[in-house]
Parts: sequence; structure tokens; C-alpha cells
Amino acid sequence: MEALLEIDNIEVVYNKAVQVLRGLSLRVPHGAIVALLGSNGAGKSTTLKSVSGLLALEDGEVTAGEIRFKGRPLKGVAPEKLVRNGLFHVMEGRRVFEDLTVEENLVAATYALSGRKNSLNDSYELVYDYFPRLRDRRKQLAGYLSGGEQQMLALGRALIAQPELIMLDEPSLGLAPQLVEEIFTIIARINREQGTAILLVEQNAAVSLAIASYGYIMENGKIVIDGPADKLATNEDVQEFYLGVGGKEGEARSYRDIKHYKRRKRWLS
Amino acid sequence: QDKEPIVFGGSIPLSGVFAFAGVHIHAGLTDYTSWINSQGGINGHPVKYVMEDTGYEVDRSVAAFKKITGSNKVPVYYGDSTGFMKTIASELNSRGTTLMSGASFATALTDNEQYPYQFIPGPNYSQMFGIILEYIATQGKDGEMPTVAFVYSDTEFGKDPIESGKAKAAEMGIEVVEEIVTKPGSVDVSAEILKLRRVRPDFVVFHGYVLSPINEFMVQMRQMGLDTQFMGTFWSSDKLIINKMGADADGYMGVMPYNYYDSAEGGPMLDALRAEAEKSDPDAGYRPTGYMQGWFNAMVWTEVIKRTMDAGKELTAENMAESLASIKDWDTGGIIGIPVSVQDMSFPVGRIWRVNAKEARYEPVSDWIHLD
Amino acid sequence: MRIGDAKQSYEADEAIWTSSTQKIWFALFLLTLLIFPFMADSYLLYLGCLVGIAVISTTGLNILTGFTGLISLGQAGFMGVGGYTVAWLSLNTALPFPVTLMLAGLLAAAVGILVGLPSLRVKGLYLAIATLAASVFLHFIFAEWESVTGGMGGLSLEPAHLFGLTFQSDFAMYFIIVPLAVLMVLAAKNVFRTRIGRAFIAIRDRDISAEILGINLLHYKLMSFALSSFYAGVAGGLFAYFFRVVTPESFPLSMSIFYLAAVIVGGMGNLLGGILGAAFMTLIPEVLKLLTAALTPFYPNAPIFMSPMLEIIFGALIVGFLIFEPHGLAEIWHRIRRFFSLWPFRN
Amino acid sequence: MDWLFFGEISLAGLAMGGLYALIGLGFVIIYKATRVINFAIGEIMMFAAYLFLTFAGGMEMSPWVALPLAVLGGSILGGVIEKTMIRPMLGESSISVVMVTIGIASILVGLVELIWGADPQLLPGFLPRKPVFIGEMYLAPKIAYGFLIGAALLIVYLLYFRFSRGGVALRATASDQAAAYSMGINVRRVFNMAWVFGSLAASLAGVLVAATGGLSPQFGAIGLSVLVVVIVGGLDSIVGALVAGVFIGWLETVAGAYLGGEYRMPATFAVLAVILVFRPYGLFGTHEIERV
Amino acid sequence: MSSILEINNLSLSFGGVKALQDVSFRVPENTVTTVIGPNGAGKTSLFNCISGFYKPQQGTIRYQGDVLADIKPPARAAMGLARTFQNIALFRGMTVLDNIKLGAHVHMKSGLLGSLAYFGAARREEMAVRKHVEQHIIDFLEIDHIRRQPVASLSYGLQKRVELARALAMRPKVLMLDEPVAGMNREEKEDMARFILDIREEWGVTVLMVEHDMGMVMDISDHIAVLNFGQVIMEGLPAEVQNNPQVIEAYLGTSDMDSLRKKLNSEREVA
Ligand SMILES: Nc1ncnc2c1ncn2[C@@H]1O[C@H](COP(=O)(O)OP(=O)(O)OP(=O)(O)O)[C@@H](O)[C@H]1O
Ligand SMILES: Nc1ncnc2c1ncn2[C@@H]1O[C@H](COP(=O)(O)OP(=O)(O)OP(=O)(O)O)[C@@H](O)[C@H]1O
Ligand SMILES: [Mg+2]
Ligand SMILES: [Mg+2]
Repeated sequence: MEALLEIDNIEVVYNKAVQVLRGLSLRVPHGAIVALLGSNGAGKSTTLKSVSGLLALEDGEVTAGEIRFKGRPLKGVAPEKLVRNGLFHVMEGRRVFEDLTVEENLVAATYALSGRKNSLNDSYELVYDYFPRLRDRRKQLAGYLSGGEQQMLALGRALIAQPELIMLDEPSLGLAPQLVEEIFTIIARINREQGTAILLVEQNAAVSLAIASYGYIMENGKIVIDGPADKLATNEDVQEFYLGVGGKEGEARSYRDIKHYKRRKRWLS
Repeated sequence: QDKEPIVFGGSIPLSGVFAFAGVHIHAGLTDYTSWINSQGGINGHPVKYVMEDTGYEVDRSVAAFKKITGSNKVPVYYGDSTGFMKTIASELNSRGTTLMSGASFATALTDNEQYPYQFIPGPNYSQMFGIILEYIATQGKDGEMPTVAFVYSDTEFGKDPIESGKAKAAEMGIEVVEEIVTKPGSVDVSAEILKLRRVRPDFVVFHGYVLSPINEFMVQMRQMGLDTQFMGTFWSSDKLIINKMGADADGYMGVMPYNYYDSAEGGPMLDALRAEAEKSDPDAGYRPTGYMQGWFNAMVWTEVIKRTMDAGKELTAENMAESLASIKDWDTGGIIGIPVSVQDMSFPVGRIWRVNAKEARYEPVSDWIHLD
Repeated sequence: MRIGDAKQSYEADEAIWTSSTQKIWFALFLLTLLIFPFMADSYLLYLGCLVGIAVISTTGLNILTGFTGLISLGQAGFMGVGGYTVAWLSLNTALPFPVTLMLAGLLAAAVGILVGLPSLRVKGLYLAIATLAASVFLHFIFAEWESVTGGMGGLSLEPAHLFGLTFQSDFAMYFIIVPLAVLMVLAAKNVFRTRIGRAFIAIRDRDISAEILGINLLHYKLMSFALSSFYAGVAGGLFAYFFRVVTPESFPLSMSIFYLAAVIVGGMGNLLGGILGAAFMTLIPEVLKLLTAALTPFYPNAPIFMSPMLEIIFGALIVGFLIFEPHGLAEIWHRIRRFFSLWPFRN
Repeated sequence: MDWLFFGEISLAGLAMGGLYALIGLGFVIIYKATRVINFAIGEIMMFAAYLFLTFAGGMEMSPWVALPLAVLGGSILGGVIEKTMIRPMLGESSISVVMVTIGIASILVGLVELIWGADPQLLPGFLPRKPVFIGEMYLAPKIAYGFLIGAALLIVYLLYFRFSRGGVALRATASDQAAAYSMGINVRRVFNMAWVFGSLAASLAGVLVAATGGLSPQFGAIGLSVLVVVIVGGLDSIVGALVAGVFIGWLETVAGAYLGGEYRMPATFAVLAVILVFRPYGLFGTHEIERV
Repeated sequence: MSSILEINNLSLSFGGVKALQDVSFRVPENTVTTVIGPNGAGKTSLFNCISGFYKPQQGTIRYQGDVLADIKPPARAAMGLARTFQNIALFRGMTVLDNIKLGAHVHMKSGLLGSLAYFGAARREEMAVRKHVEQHIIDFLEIDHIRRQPVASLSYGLQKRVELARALAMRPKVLMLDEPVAGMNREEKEDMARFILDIREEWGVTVLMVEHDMGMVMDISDHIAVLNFGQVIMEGLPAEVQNNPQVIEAYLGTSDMDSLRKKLNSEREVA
């Protein structure tokens, strides 16, 4: 079956000089949660930006390969058209409109519905139902929300847009453990209740592999391994480098006794 | 002709705030040059006119001066602003090669100590005020002196004659009932007009403007039912006022040392000027006062150079300044209606003209006034 | 990249010229500056002096705007303070020019500090307008304080003098202006090798964090204002000696904009850029005039037609530069250098 | 004190202030959406006024046809400027963009000189000439009617920003372009519209101001007064532009009348300086959020 | 153990928002002390109070026995209070080396004149700083290969490391780290943990840290304070904190990915 999002062999270059993606491919089936993991600078955010068309704003360019959403190639489609077509990108670092109030942030997201028939008021309520804290702060400037609340707002905006695919870039960044849990539970709920597919970029491998059905791991602009999430979670390298499980007995390693040397990653060989 | 050419240099404001006059000054100088060459040049020397655009900015004028004098021997030069004339004075004095005049009628330049090599091709601004006040003094009804208000721009140009104008008015017993300073150009002057409405002067004298806000004062004050008479100095007495204001300009008066291009008078030089203007640009029709001014400058230069050469002297600034000072009862061939004499490096002569809007021209309302 | 990046000592590594090739080039450059006045005609000499003055002022503005991030539209006003100081001193005292220029710089610096005071609270373009306000006041003072400034008519100066020598011609002024410009640029370069320069840049990049890291914002912002207006004051003083007259209209707002343009076109936060920008902006009208002159034989009306074109080209250059080369002339310069240092091995 | 005189002066000032408010509005709209301080606003006004001159003077159209045409022309000019010269500057520092607008101003002045020449001009009178009296107070007719036309546009704009999503899109775009894109906001269109509508307000004001004060290639200098207006009001505040516009117009006129014309600018700039010290973001501007 | 920093009854509010209420706790000398707590609990605000960027409405902060109240932020930095920021706050226009050298600013004295001339004391001082930075900081944090790069071009992890280097150049007595490993993968977190431990042990610096990664917090902290809604709800050893029901309730949650997965799965099945 044709997947909702298909990325085939793309290459991305910034400033016509720095190549960041080198033939990356991945696919997100309808209604699925797919996790994309990778170390800092591997190109995860770049991947998402090349899908959502925001790459051009940073002087980046997809130089090879193809990206298809709902079977149609995305090349040359303006970013706002994509959003209206059901592809929503929650950017790294939350990016709420700081000098707009919470509710105005949601109003801004209604632009994603342009050209579609929808009743707006309901969707605000939907957001407030998922995130009751936002209801209390609806008149407050988003810039003064705490990190977790801003992340909730960012997700709330995605909900307003009623997309078919949400791409989430590090939603757990800087969130307290309990909030991480809360956010991820909500993400799972949104996926389940709204049928929205989710492409999840995360550093927190444990939680993302817990929620996703399929996972990709990238290094240096390429996918190095992929597989069903529970399989990945048991892979030795994934355990060592992403989950912090390792050593002899397969137990969690302590940060206290880290050796002053580095192990080589097998997939690099 | 194989005699060495004589160079007329010029810093000309073809752009910037003074460009409206600069382009005509340029035309006047260009046409005079081709006319004098058609007359065989100056004592057989052909004349070359070398100029640069300055944008009416002092440093660009200075640059133009250095550039032109750097690659030519330049006995006479046109300066585009008072600021430039003052700035270049020290250099001019130390060089001693060049005599300068130009667009400025600034009073300060008549100071021979400081500016020995710069002259004014007409009355200076204070002298213009003098001419205007003398005219006003004759207009009193029932033996009472009329009252006057000065309206001038907030610039060096605008403030130039105000002090001496006030002194002169006091001397003559004319009361200056209001003084108004504004920015030049497009400004809202309703508040100032309301002030004038309170004092109801018989005359308002404008100085330091080209067009706006003169029109606004006139139109609004007349709407208020005042019968004030409006007057202006040289650069405020161009045909522009008639062209732009139309019927509203009727009755406006200006002081002008030269005949207007379309004045009823004639004379050999004025006819030559008209012929040359016609020849160089047949479509132009009327030529503004800037054109007359440029032409007259070049005429004076020619006269000075000729006198110096005829006396067998070198063309140094000092010799030329001497020749200039020697000009007495000079017949300008109709450019100025009476013979003129140089005093303190200026030609303190002028006449009051009045707008006849129907005919779309200025008509003389006074005789030529020569101040002593 | 040049090879041989390894240095013997930190000292050598922190030097302004880190290789002997660089030193040779700089010496050659100085030599050219020295020979120039003997070869140039009066017009070129005049332009040389003008560029020198512009370099000093632009460097000053670059310190404030390019390096400290405080946008100023008051540069012409500060230059005016310097210019009037020199003018007044030359008329009322017998002080030699090094002293008058120093005083011009110091007085301008004091005014700069005063103007800089709101900078702790007022930021960005709001600050730019505050400095604009300052230049409006200064213009007002120049125009109205007649007993000192000569009012609208301004002041005419005595020529610069030292040890009985007077510096009247452009040729003589060149030997004041250009060495001073070189010295002042080097001094600015030094500042950015030390804690003070780093503090300026830190304030530009993130002022709040800088404060928490130990930089007293008010102190350094004012220092930047003072330093920048000192440069402006000296440049204004030289301007006064050079033109030998100052009027309120000698230092118009357009001049502030001119210097800001020079900084931006040259490359903000780059001293070399400031120099290139100053030279470029001063010379570009002259080049365009040459073009006009070349056209005049064919179109006698060229001057009239070209004058508005000048403004258009001038504006278009600024716009074009910023669009196509946002890092300014400095960036172009680096590219050229890279090209030649790799040449003939291009990649 | 002559209260009637004071009243008349104030009235004249307030009416002029209304026009300032209109220009300030044009300025603020552009700033709000694009974070561009438009130093070329005076020149855009000038361009529209020259267009009016051509339509109503040269081509002898009825002023009431020429006015909308000229305003339309000015708006299109704004749109073109945005598209060709501002858009490529996306993401550059605000000062670079300011410099671009200064460059644009120079280009426009050159164009105007090239097309219409350097002579100062007067617009054909199209506003009624009958003096307007409010009670005993005299008000120049041009100013009174100019004010009314300007106020009408102001009200339209205010209603739009109050009752539509447009205002939110504008601010969202200003706050974070990339994020605005990702909300489905057509950022390029918002930018373009901001310039078009900002220029529209400025163009209308341009024709009205030129109708009272005359026109020349130096007309754009009025931008300086407007700069004071928007800074006092707060760069991103529409209400600020209104209040400050009227206030500065009044202050300028009163200072000019009582102290003399040379005090107009210093007086308004003094007020500006005082306001900046006590309210660094103007009377109604939003504070930047400062957190570490 | 004596405490180097003592916070007593600190309260801070922004309009209606009470960021800190009556917060008291102590930072024992030469420990790694961690402040944890939900988002918006006031952790960063607490740091800002200590740095002097926020002025608390009530309460005192004692540093080495002295009350800090009227001391401005730069002076506090000079006293040995160094920090990093939650959202990386490097100076993007400078190279790595200059960023680090900037940290030493407070310990330098040269004035404007010396600086303009780059001569004498000013120059010697610069050299000394350069040497110190090179030999003790750059080497230690293993960033010698990037010292000439502009910081803007660095990856996130390296940027955090440069920020740490800059704080070290301030010669801190108390080093405050605001979420030092947020956004890092396991490997990079391990590196950072090692640096933090070394800094405490080898340099004798007291580390005060805010962090959400419980794995690391529990492993390397000596002392933990828990903030919730601006109030300290407990203080103690890692093990005590980990098992405190109130902390679990307010902050930690289940902290167990297996159970989360089970929970999610079961929800999925129900649906
Ligand atoms: N605008 C840009 N210009 C130039 N290079 C860039 C740009 N954005 C990212 N890069 C480079 O591309 C590489 C990948 O960046 P990207 O942000 O996609 O990584 P990431 O996997 O999302 O990392 P992280 O986990 O830190 O978010 C990095 O080396 C980065 O330096
Ligand atoms: N400058 C400010 N103005 C208004 N409110 C503020 C300001 N700074 C912080 N707050 C508020 O104070 C509370 C505490 O914020 P703080 O940033 O200290 O939280 P935190 O514990 O660091 O959270 P996180 O873990 O998300 O970083 C929040 O509700 C926040 O909105
Ligand atoms: Mg990323
Ligand atoms: Mg925090």
C-alpha cells in the first residue's frame, strides 16, 4: 500500500555548500507513529524541514531524490499549501508566537484550514480538552509560558490544523519527566482518536520507541538501521548508544562510572 | 582660432534642492558660451564651459572645483551656494587665480576683506530688502507708513537679510509687525497664517523660498479676507509662481535686477540672449530667471576678462577683481534696464515687478532703483 | 587557507599580521599612501583627504553600530561637535592642531556619553531614533547659539598649525589626515583584540547574557558611545580644518545616513569593511560623474539627465549590495583574497 | 492669553496630526508584519502625489478619479518594492533592511526628478475653498477636508484589524516567519499585503499633504516627522500611531506658533526623548520579551 | 559540610504569577547539587535571582556568608558565580576562543587606553588569559579542534560544551548549569556528565544544576532540591528524592518506559 509520506533518497545541501543529507529514505504509513532517532547534527530536523518546505527559508535545498505526500510529489509546493493540505510541522524549539496570547496562537493556526470547511470553535475546545492548562492561560502571552506549556501550545496548534500527518521535532526537549509522559500520552491519544499519523523526531529514544510502531535511526545524513520499534529497542547498539543500557549484564549504565574512552559504533564500520 | 581657450568653470546644482534653478543656470551659461564663441570669443580666445553637478552639496561642489581647476586654468568660476562660496574662500584667496560668482546673493560675500575674489551678480539679499522697503515706503496711505511682516525659511539663505532688513525698516519708520520662520518647501503653515491674521500686515515679504509655502500663505490669507500685499526676493520671484499658482498669483510682487525674458523691454544683449535661447532649444519658450542669472554672470566674467586683457595684465584674481571694481555705468545691453556700477563687489540695482496673472507675466511697477 | 598555521607562541598567534606576507603587503600599502600625494593632482589629493576623514568616522560608527549593535543616526551631530570645537578653538586660542583635535574628540565623546545614556533602556531602532533626536538638538544648538557657533552663517577657521607650520593646502592636510586615519584604525583593531572589544561584541550579540557573565552594560555601552563619538569628533575636527568653514548645514542628517551606509555596505562589525565602505561611498559619486563626463560629448544634455540617474544608481547600489552581498565589501574582499591565495589551484 | 488663537492653532495642529496619524498607520502596518522600518515612506507618499499631479493636472482627469488612481498607484508601488527589494532581505538584520529602504528612497527621488523634473509643483486644488468655521475658530478648508478623508480610511483600517483574523496573521508573521509558514499562513502574501495597505495609507496621506503644502522632489523629508510619531506611539501599535500622530501634529504646530518655526523639530524631538526615557517602547509599543 | 550558597525565604512574582514562594535551601560546598521540578516551577527564575538578573521581592541569598541583595550581576560574576543558560546563549559573532576568553572578562583589568594601544599591562594580561584558557579549559573539554570556528557553525552538543568552557573561564566557585544535557543523546550526555564530575573533583568547584534527565541527575548529584509551583517540596539525597511519593506525584511520574509502553498499548487495545 502507498504510504502517507514517502521520502526517497533525498540529498540536502545548505548554502549551496554544506551537504547534510546523503540519500535518506523513509516512509510513514497512514495513521502510524514512526520514530526518527539520531545523534545531534545527524540531520533529523533537516529531514523534517525538507518535507515541510521550510528548508528554503534557511537557504537549504533538496538537490536529489523525491518526497511524496499522499502520493503527490512535493517539489515546488509552497509551504503554506502543504499545511493546508494536511501536513503539519511542529518545529524544533516549540516556536510559539511569543507576543501573541495563547488563544491568538491558536487563531493563527486556523489559517491551516483555509480552503477547507470547518467549524473553528469546536477545535479550540478540543485543544483545551486535551490541554486543560492552556484553557486557564488563554489570555496570557505565550512568551511567558513555561517550557512544557509552550510545547502543549505547539501541539495544540497542530490539532487546530486537523492534519493527516504531524511531524514533531523533539517534543520532549526540556520537559520534566512527568510532562514528557503526559505529552507522549497525549500524542498517542491524538494518534489514536484522530487517526493522525505522526513522524516523531526525538532524542529520548526510550519513550519514542515506546510509543512508535516503527523506527529509523540516522547518522550523518543517512538511515543506518530501521525496523519495528520493539525490535529496535533490543538492538545492541541502540541499547548502548541511545538507551544507556550496556555493559555485561545488560543493565542500565550509571553516569558515574563512565570510562574515558569511546566505543566504536558498529554501523559506522 | 588657435589662441588658448578661456575656461568658465562651474559647480552647478543639476540635482538636489536647488536643481529647479540649476538646470536653467546651466542652460544660461551654456548658451552664453556658444554665443560669445560665435562672436569670436574674448579677444579672440575661445571660451570653454566646464561644469559638474553638485547636488547642491558643499563637499561635492568643492570636489567639482578641485577637479575642474586641477585639469584646467580657470579664471572665472560659478559657485552654486553660499556655503560653497564661503568654504572655498580660503583656497580661492591663497590660489589667487580665480574670480568667482554664482547663485548666491549672500550679504556676507560683499565683505571684501574676507572674500576679495567673490562678487555678486546683482544686489545682495540685504540690498534686495532695501529695494523692497523703499518701494513699500512709497505705498503708505494717508501719510501712514504701511506695516510689514517678514516670512523666511529656517536656513542660512533664509536668515541672511533679516537683521539688516529689520534695521533698515526701523530706520525708515516701517513697523515689522511679525516675523515668521518656517522650513522651506512643503510644510503646513496654517498656524503661521493664523498669526498673520491677528496682526494684519499691509505687506508680507517672503525670503528663502522658491514656491511653497508662499502659495499657501497667499491663498489662505485671501480666503480670510485680508488684503495684504505679498512680495519676495530674487529666487522667490520666478515665473514658476505664476505657472503653478495660476490666478492665485495675481498681484504678487518681486524684486528683480534683470529684465524678465519676456519683458517688454529690449536691447542688443537681451535680443542676443533671446535669439541664442531660441536657437539652443526652440521648444523651451520662456526662460526662467536662473537662465538670465547664468547668462549675466558669464557676461560680467567676459567684461572683466576683457578689461583685464585690454589693460595688458595677467588674468589673476587680483587683477580681475580690480577690473570688476572699475566697472562704472556699464551698459548691459538691456539685461538690466539702466547702466550699472559695481559697489563692494555687487550690482546694487533692482526693480519691483508685479504679477499680471491674466497675461501670465511680471510687469514692472517701479523704476529701476540703484542703491548707493 | 594558508599553510603554516602553527605558531611559535600565543603572542605571535594574536598578532594583527600573522604572516610575513601580510606584513609585506601592509608595508607596501603604507608606502603607497606615502607616495600618493606626490603623484596625485589636486583633485585626487582632495579625494584622498576626504576618504581619510570618512575612514575615521566610519570606523568610529562601526565600533558603535557594527560591533556593539547600537544603531546611531547621530554621527553627523558628533562630527559637528568636533568641527565646531576645532573652529572655535582655532579662532579663540592659539592651540596647535593635535591639541584642538584631541579636545574635539573629547568633547564629542562627552556628548556621545550623554546621548548614550538612554541606551540601557532604549534599544534597537528606538535607540536609532533617540540618536536622531540628539542630532536634531545638536543642529539646533549649532544654528541658534550664535555667540559661539556663528549661527546659520557658521564659523570660518584659521588653518591648522603646529610648531609654526601651517597646514593650509590639501597636500599638507593629507599628512595630518591620512596618518591619523591609519593610527586610529589600528587602535580600533587593538581594541578588538582585548577584553573591551569582546565586551562590545558580547553586548551586540546578547546583552542580557553578557551582563550575567560579568559585563557592566551601562559602562560598556557608554564606552562604546564615547569611543565612537571620539572618532567622529576627530573626523569632524579634520573636516573643519580641511574645509576651513563650519555651518550647521555642514553636518546634515544625510551625512549620518551616509556613514551608516558606508558601514553597512562595507560590512558591519568588520573594520576592513568599514574602510572599504568609506572609500567606496566617497568615490562612487565621482566614478558616476566620470561616466557622465564620458557621455556628455554624445548627449549634451547628459548632465541634466544623469543627475537624477546618479541618485537612482546610488540607491540601487545600496539596495543591490545589501541584497546580493549582505556581508558587504569585506566579504567580496575575502573572496578575492581566497581566490588569489589558492590561485592557481582553484577548486 | 488669547484662547481663541490657541484654539485655532490647536485645531490646525490636530487636523495636521490626523494626517500624521494616517502616515503613521501606513508605517506601523508595514512594521508590524515585516519588522521593517520604512524610511522610504515619505518617498512613497511623494510618488503618489506626483501621480495625482499627472492624472489630475497633466491628464486633466477629475480629481475624484485621479485620487483613487494615484492612491492605487502608490499601493502598487509599495507592493512592487516589497516583492523586488524587501523580500530578498528576509532574515537579514533589521538595520540592513532599514538601509535598503533608505536606498529605495534615493531611487524614488531620482525617478521623480527624471520623470517630473526638479521644479516644485502645486497640485490642482480639489478640496473646497470655503473657509471652515468651528464656532468662531477658523480652520483652513484644505486641512479640514483632508482630515475628514484621512479619518475615513483610518476607521476602515481599525475595523479591519479589530474584527478579522488579519491582525493575528500580521503579528504572527512578524513574530516568527518560519513558524507562521508552518501554521499555513501565506507569509509572502502577508508581507505583500502589509506593504500594499501600508503604502495605500501613506499614498492617500501623500496626496492630501501635498495638496496643502505643495510638492517637490524633497517632499519625502516629511518622513522624519512621521518617524517621531511612530516612535512616540510605539512602532508596532496602531493605536499608538493614532494618538501620537494627533499629538505630534498638535505639538509641532503649537510650538511653531508660540516659539517660532525653528522650534518645531526640537520641540517634538524633546518630547520624543522624554518619552523614550520613561517608556522605551513608546506609549503603546509592546515590550520585547527578555528572558534568559 | 559548610554551604557556599544559602537561599532564605526567597519570593519572586511577575504580576500575578508567583514564580518563587518562600524558597529556602542550601548548596553545600564542593557538591553537585541539583534543582529539579516541573516546568515552570521556577528553577530558571531561581538561577536568575542568584545571578542578579531578577530581583526577588523578598528573602536573601547568601554567598560565602555575604548577602548578595544589592550587588549587580557583573559584580556577582566577579565573585565567582558563573553559569550557563537554558537556551544556549553564546555570542554568535565570535569564535569559540573569543567566547571563552570573554568569560575571563571579570578577572581582567586593562582599561580603554591600554586596549587602544595594546601595549604593556594590557597585552600581558591578554596573553596570560590566552594561556590559561588554552591550557586549562580548551584541553580539558577537548575542544581544541574548533577553537577558531565561529560558534554559529557548531553542532548543538559542541555549543553546549563551549558554553561550559566560557563559564569555566569565569573561574567559578559556584557553577550554575541550566539543563546542561537537554537535547543531547546518550553518548553526549555521558561526556557532559564526566566533565561535570571532573570539574567538581579536580577543580573543587561547587556545581548547582537544573536538569530534567533523571538518569543523570540521580547518578551524579550529591544533593537534590525539588521545586514545585515555586516552593521547595523537599531536599535530600538522590535515593530519598526518588522514592518520595510527593515528588513522584508532582514531577517524576512513573519514569519507567516499560510501564508507559504497557499503558499506551493497553489504551490502544481498548480503542
Ligand atoms: N541553516 C543551516 N545552515 C547550514 N548548516 C546547517 C543549517 N541547519 C543545520 N545545519 C547543519 O546541518 C547538520 C544537521 O542539522 P540538523 O539540525 O538537521 O540536525 P539534527 O539531527 O536535527 O540535530 P539536533 O539533534 O541537534 O536537533 C548540522 O551539522 C548543522 O550544523
Ligand atoms: N520575565 C518573566 N515575566 C513573567 N513571567 C515570568 C518571567 N520569567 C519567568 N516567568 C514565569 O515564572 C514561572 C517560572 O518560570 P521558570 O522559567 O523559572 O521555570 P522553570 O522551572 O525554569 O521551567 P522549565 O523547566 O520549563 O525551564 C513561569 O510560570 C514563567 O511563566
Ligand atoms: Mg534537530
Ligand atoms: Mg528553566
